[in-house]
Amino acid sequence: MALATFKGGIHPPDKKDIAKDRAIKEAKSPQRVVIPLSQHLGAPCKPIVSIGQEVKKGEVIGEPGGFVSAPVHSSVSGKVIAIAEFPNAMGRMVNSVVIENDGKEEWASLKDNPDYIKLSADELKEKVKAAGIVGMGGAAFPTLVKLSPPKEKPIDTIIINGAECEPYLTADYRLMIEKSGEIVEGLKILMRILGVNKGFIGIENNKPDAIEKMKDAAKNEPNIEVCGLEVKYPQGAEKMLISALTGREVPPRALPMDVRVVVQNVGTALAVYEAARYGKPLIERVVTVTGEGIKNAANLMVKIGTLISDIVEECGGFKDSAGKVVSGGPMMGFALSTLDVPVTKGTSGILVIPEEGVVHTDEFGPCIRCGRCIDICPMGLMPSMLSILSEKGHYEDTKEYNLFDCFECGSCAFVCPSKRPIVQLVRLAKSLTKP
Amino acid sequence: MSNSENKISYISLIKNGIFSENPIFRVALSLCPAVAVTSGVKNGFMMGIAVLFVQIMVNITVSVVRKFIHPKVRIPSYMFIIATWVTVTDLSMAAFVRDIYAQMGLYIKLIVAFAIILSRAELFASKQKITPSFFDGLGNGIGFLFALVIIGFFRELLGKGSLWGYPIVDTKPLLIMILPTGGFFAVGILMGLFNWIDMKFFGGGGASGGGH
Amino acid sequence: MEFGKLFELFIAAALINNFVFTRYLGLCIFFGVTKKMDTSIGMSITFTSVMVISAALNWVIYKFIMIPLGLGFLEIVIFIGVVAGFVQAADTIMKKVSPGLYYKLGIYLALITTNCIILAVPLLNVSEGYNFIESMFFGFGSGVGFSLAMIIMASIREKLELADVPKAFQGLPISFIITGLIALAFLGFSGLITL
Amino acid sequence: MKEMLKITASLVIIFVAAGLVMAVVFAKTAPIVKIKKEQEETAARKKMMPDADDIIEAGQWEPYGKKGKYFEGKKGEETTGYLISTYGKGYSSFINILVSVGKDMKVKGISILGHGETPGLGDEIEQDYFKKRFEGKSLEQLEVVKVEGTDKIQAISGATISSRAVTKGVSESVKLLKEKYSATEPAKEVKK
Amino acid sequence: MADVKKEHELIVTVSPHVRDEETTSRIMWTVNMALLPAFFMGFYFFGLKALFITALCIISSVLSEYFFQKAVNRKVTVNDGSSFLTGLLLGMNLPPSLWSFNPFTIHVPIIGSVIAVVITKQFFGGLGYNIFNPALIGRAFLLISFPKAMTIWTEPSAAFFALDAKTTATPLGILKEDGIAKLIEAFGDKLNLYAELFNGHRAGSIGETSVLALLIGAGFLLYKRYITWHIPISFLGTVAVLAWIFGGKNPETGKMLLFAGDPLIHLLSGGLMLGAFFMATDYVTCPSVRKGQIVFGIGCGALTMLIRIKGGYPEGVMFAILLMNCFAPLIDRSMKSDVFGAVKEKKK
Ligand SMILES: Cc1cc2nc3c(=O)[nH]c(=O)nc-3n(C[C@H](O)[C@H](O)[C@H](O)COP(=O)(O)O)c2cc1C
Ligand SMILES: Cc1cc2nc3c(=O)[nH]c(=O)nc-3n(C[C@H](O)[C@H](O)[C@H](O)COP(=O)(O)O)c2cc1C
Ligand SMILES: Cc1cc2nc3c(=O)[nH]c(=O)nc-3n(C[C@H](O)[C@H](O)[C@H](O)COP(=O)(O)O)c2cc1C
Ligand SMILES: Cc1cc2nc3c(=O)[nH]c(=O)nc-3n(C[C@H](O)[C@H](O)[C@H](O)CO)c2cc1C
Ligand code: SF4
Ligand code: SF4
Ligand code: SF4
Ligand code: SF4
Ligand code: FES
Repeated sequence: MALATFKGGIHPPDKKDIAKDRAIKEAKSPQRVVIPLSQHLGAPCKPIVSIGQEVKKGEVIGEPGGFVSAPVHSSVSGKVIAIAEFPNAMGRMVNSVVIENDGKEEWASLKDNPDYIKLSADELKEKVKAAGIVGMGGAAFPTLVKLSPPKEKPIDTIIINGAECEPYLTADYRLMIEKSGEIVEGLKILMRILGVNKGFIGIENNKPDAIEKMKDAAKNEPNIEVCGLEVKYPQGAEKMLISALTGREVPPRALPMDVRVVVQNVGTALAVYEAARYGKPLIERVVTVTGEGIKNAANLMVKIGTLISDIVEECGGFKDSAGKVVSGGPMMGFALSTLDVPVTKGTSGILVIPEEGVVHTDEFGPCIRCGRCIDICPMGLMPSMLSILSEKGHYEDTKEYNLFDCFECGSCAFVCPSKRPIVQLVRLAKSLTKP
Repeated sequence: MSNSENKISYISLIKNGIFSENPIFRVALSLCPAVAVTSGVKNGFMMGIAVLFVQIMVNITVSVVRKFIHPKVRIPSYMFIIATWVTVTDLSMAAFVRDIYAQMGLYIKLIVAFAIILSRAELFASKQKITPSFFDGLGNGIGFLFALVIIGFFRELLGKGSLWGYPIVDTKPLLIMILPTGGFFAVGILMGLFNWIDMKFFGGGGASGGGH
Repeated sequence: MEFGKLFELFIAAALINNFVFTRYLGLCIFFGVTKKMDTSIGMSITFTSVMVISAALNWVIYKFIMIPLGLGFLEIVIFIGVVAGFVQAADTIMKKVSPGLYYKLGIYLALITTNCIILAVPLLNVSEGYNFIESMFFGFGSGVGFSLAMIIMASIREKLELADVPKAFQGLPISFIITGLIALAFLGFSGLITL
Repeated sequence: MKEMLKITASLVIIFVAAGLVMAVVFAKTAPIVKIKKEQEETAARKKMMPDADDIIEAGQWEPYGKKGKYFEGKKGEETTGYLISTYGKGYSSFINILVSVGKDMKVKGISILGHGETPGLGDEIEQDYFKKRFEGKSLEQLEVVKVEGTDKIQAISGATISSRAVTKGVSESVKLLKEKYSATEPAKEVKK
Repeated sequence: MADVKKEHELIVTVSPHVRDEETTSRIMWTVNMALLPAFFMGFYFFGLKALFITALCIISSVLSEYFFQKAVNRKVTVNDGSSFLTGLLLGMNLPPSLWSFNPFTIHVPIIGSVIAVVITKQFFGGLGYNIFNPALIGRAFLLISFPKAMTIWTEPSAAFFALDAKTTATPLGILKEDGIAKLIEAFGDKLNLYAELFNGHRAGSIGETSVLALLIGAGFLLYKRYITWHIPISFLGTVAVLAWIFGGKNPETGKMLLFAGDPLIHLLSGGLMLGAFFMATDYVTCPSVRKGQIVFGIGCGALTMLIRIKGGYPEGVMFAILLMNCFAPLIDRSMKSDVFGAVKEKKK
């Protein structure tokens, strides 16, 4: 049988070898963390600490500011020294809490509850809520929201997204190798919360050992199926993954729950497990530090709020001069203008591209209508038209070409022989029109 | 237009008609004859003369009867006046310039639909005395004639290698110029040229367009 | 066989002797209306219907009134009067009977009155000596051909909105050149049918 | 009501005045048109048959379902030749041709009365060099070839179809004349 | 550590941060390469004049692009290879006799190139914006302007320096004028006819004759995915089917005989292969959505056969593609791609 996949997509060189075999290592505890109060999609948190206050590791420092929100915890023990606006990876200024690490690593509360699986769905949900878990696959959408579907939209399938289709990144891969049991447990918890008895774990076929491990971990779970996926970007995009595994297509502008599915990243599943079992809040995550421009590639368990400069330093610094540093993967990540920005719950990788590897995009040509972008757009859009219309200022007309269905995966810009900045033009049009 | 001024310079009326308000290159009205009858200078010229005649006569007639026509039936009356003069032209040409008429009879009849004539009648002659109306008609008519002759000049020279029917070279340098494509090209390129000259030397914008 | 002839007449009027691309008529409306696809489609529908009906009306009037009375020389005045009268009537009736349609197509009616194609069709019918059915087919073919021309042109001009045409050539000049190029392509149809 | 009257009155006056103008012009020009047309036609025939004093209509026929006529040219009592109008199916139009045929059933000359062929291509048939190619041809020679140096009709390059149409039209009319007149005139000519 | 401090020098660009290696100019130059086999066959059959004509077209195309871009202060983009390609294709589309026909015909290829590059392409905004295929407009313009020079064909011979080869008719010309029996007779037997058509030993435009060489180039482009099957296959398929249905003639009466045509002759002759693989596929002037391309291909095929069988001209590929170019924007706007999930949504 052909491997499960979707229509379109691209095959960028995967470059995962750089960091693939580096086991997850605890990063050095930084002297100081900068914890943004808005790390997720949705309303920012309200700070509940004040300057000078002593906090413990795992203590709540920001309370959710609405339904689509999640609390923020301290990732170190120490003293709050500032609450102010700091830049985040996207270059935006966000309200953040700065804590000086006292090095004691003192936990606020953490207790093992091996019988977590016996807890009721509501109790488990409460734990997820308290732990401040948000999606770790990139968009950082509060997990609790996904776990609270409206009554008229029942969920029957949960998918754990282990595709990790972005080139270079290996964080999810390492987790699946090293924490396969915990991830399966996390999935079981999610299934219990939603009362679902079908779970999938989808993994791209370029990670056979991860598939092996996960299959092994799930061998006693008849309701959980581990599936190999064709290696193709963006296999990990929610809609593509759902279509590949269940054959259901999420209609434009609809959500996975409209086809009775919830998708969670492997990191999220692990966080759910740890929250349910130990009550551990989401204060650290695996970050892949990789790229041709970094001295020692690594997969680090990093405390939220650690500055990227600290991590780069821990990995031996840049090889020569770094051309570009990207937070996230090469396809969707953000290029950093400064390294003094913190790791957040959604930071999956730090990619260092040496100067000679930088693609310059300021000089681009006209669209020659070669149709490549149309062929590969996983959403079935016409990126060529989106880019031309936006380039010429016809922003309103882009809607006729389904502007808002574009999830900015960057596949089109990747293949474009004229090197057109399609994603940038799409964003521009999105910012100047209303859906 | 210098409507509001008391004194109207007749020269400027004519100049406007030829250049800044050239019916074809600038105002872009009555485009069909610009392509249809310009495969030769002679046809273009005769068409231009016909239009010139109709335009002047219509302008004069309208100016004469302007007080008499009830405003509610203004447009139909003007149409009728135009149709009358076109019929007169048509019949006369059929009788006196038979060979040319054989080639462009249909287009002579269609002068009746040229918006340029109605628009001059409506915009100018219906408000002005006979003499300025005459000069307005003259200016516009000459502008029209001028455009047709220029287009015809290039098309005939390139397409047939002749001018006014007299051979200049003994080959047909670019046959296509007397076919529709050549006609459209000639008008398009000349229009672009007029725009370019206007923009370059007079600081104008581009041409407008549309109507009849 | 009769039908074959009519079909040829129709194809010839629509494609081979397309009014815009080979007879150079209706250009003002053609260039004026094709800036937008919607208006082109609206115009196409209105135009084709008016064309067929006016061809029929004028044929009847010519045959049964003008010829018997020896008024052939008044053809210009009468045809334009008939078209104007018909359009006026259609306007009034449509406003009453179908305001929705009127709202959509009414504006085009006004533009049609003095269009040169509308007048050329009855004139050509007379000079070619077509009978009633032939006149209708000729009118219909011409209308379809004109509509086709407008719709092609509108789609091209829409695409051209996004192109960097040299400033002096924007608007009408480049439209003329496009029309010339389409006319060049349409030469491919020439010689298909001998009329 | 008064306004209505006024409108009607003004319209009526314009209509009447304009009608008068047109009627007068028509009355003046119509006879001229008629006379000129006849003059032109006879002049054309005369030009094709300069040696005949009188050209009389001898019959009608229907090439391609269109109307054609043929004439006998007389000088006194003697027949000097024939004139026949015919059609040929060309590239985009039917070509109307007038053919002058001698008593020996050889073509004396042709003239193109009307056509709608492509300007520059098909309309070369109007040129003298092409029309001359028909002079002195017998029925057997009325065939189009695309090479030079035969006694047949050489096609205009780029307009073979139009050339062929004219030739076919001419040969058809010679055929017709032969049929009609070969009984009286033993027309079987010596071939070379 | 020192490196880390140099952070102000970090380059910030928008995602994605990796790009495919393909570039516009690489595509264009590769298509140029893919045309070389066919061009060399033309050179071999028609000799130096083939080379002269093509070189003249290429030079004048590139130069006119250069000077126009200079004149209107645009960025000069002649090295992207697209005007070179236009020139090459135009040259390959011209009859080899154009040169020897008359020493003064040197202006013919030049005029064609200027029309192609300046009017058809640059007036519309340059690469990517033109509506019509520049090389084909150039050719059509020349065909109408110089009908005689453009319809004189010469016999292929390997005589390199001969400037006045024997004139002859093209296979399609013979087929149209004299029928299939004459065509077979002219080539000996049917098998030989197919073979000669396939290897290109026949009269025709410089680059169109050798089907074999064209297929080699086209196969390469298909393999590199620079073109896809959609247009060529639907184009050729339609031609084959229509040739079979309508291409037959009753040898006695000359009337059309249904289902008796010879599709192979129609497929192998004329400019069909060159047109279907290299010209109908021009990205800029064909629809960009695949299903639109199939409609485009079918339209090209149908129009080609309409002109070949019923029209006044023996070959219809050029006009067919140009006519479909007119319709391409219409096809594009009415056949957009299927948005993910939207189809199923409708069915529901
Ligand atoms: C406004 C909004 C509402 C959402 N509501 C739900 C929801 O009710 N249920 C759900 O499973 N996901 C919901 N999502 C989450 C998205 O489906 C998706 O998982 C999230 O945006 C992250 O996707 P990504 O990582 O593919 O970008 C919502 C997202 C947004 C932006
Ligand atoms: C283009 C694109 C590619 C994505 N690739 C992945 C991926 O490889 N792995 C993944 O876990 N999430 C990926 N995501 C995010 C998923 O769509 C989805 O939001 C996520 O799996 C939901 O899980 P979470 O809420 O736990 O993060 C991708 C999103 C986009 C738009
Ligand atoms: C647009 C166009 C118009 C043409 N017009 C004519 C024409 O009026 N008369 C004619 O015989 N051939 C005309 N042809 C050419 C014929 O189709 C045909 O090619 C020609 O008659 C063959 O002549 P040749 O064998 O001398 O090349 C035209 C071709 C095209 C493309
Ligand atoms: C597959 C392919 C086919 C092409 N075919 C043509 C062609 O037929 N004629 C032409 O002028 N340019 C052709 N080009 C070049 C280029 O697309 C053309 O110059 C543009 O139309 C100019 O905007 C082709 C390019 C590619 C990639
Ligand atoms: S955020 Fe990037 S790397 Fe992570 S899963 Fe999504 S696409 Fe893959
Ligand atoms: S508007 Fe654009 S950037 Fe914002 S969430 Fe939607 S797809 Fe992402
Ligand atoms: S970025 Fe948008 S338009 Fe481009 S391929 Fe991805 S979804 Fe399609
Ligand atoms: S890939 Fe680039 S050049 Fe090709 S159609 Fe898309 S935007 Fe245009
Ligand atoms: S002159 Fe023909 S439509 Fe205006």
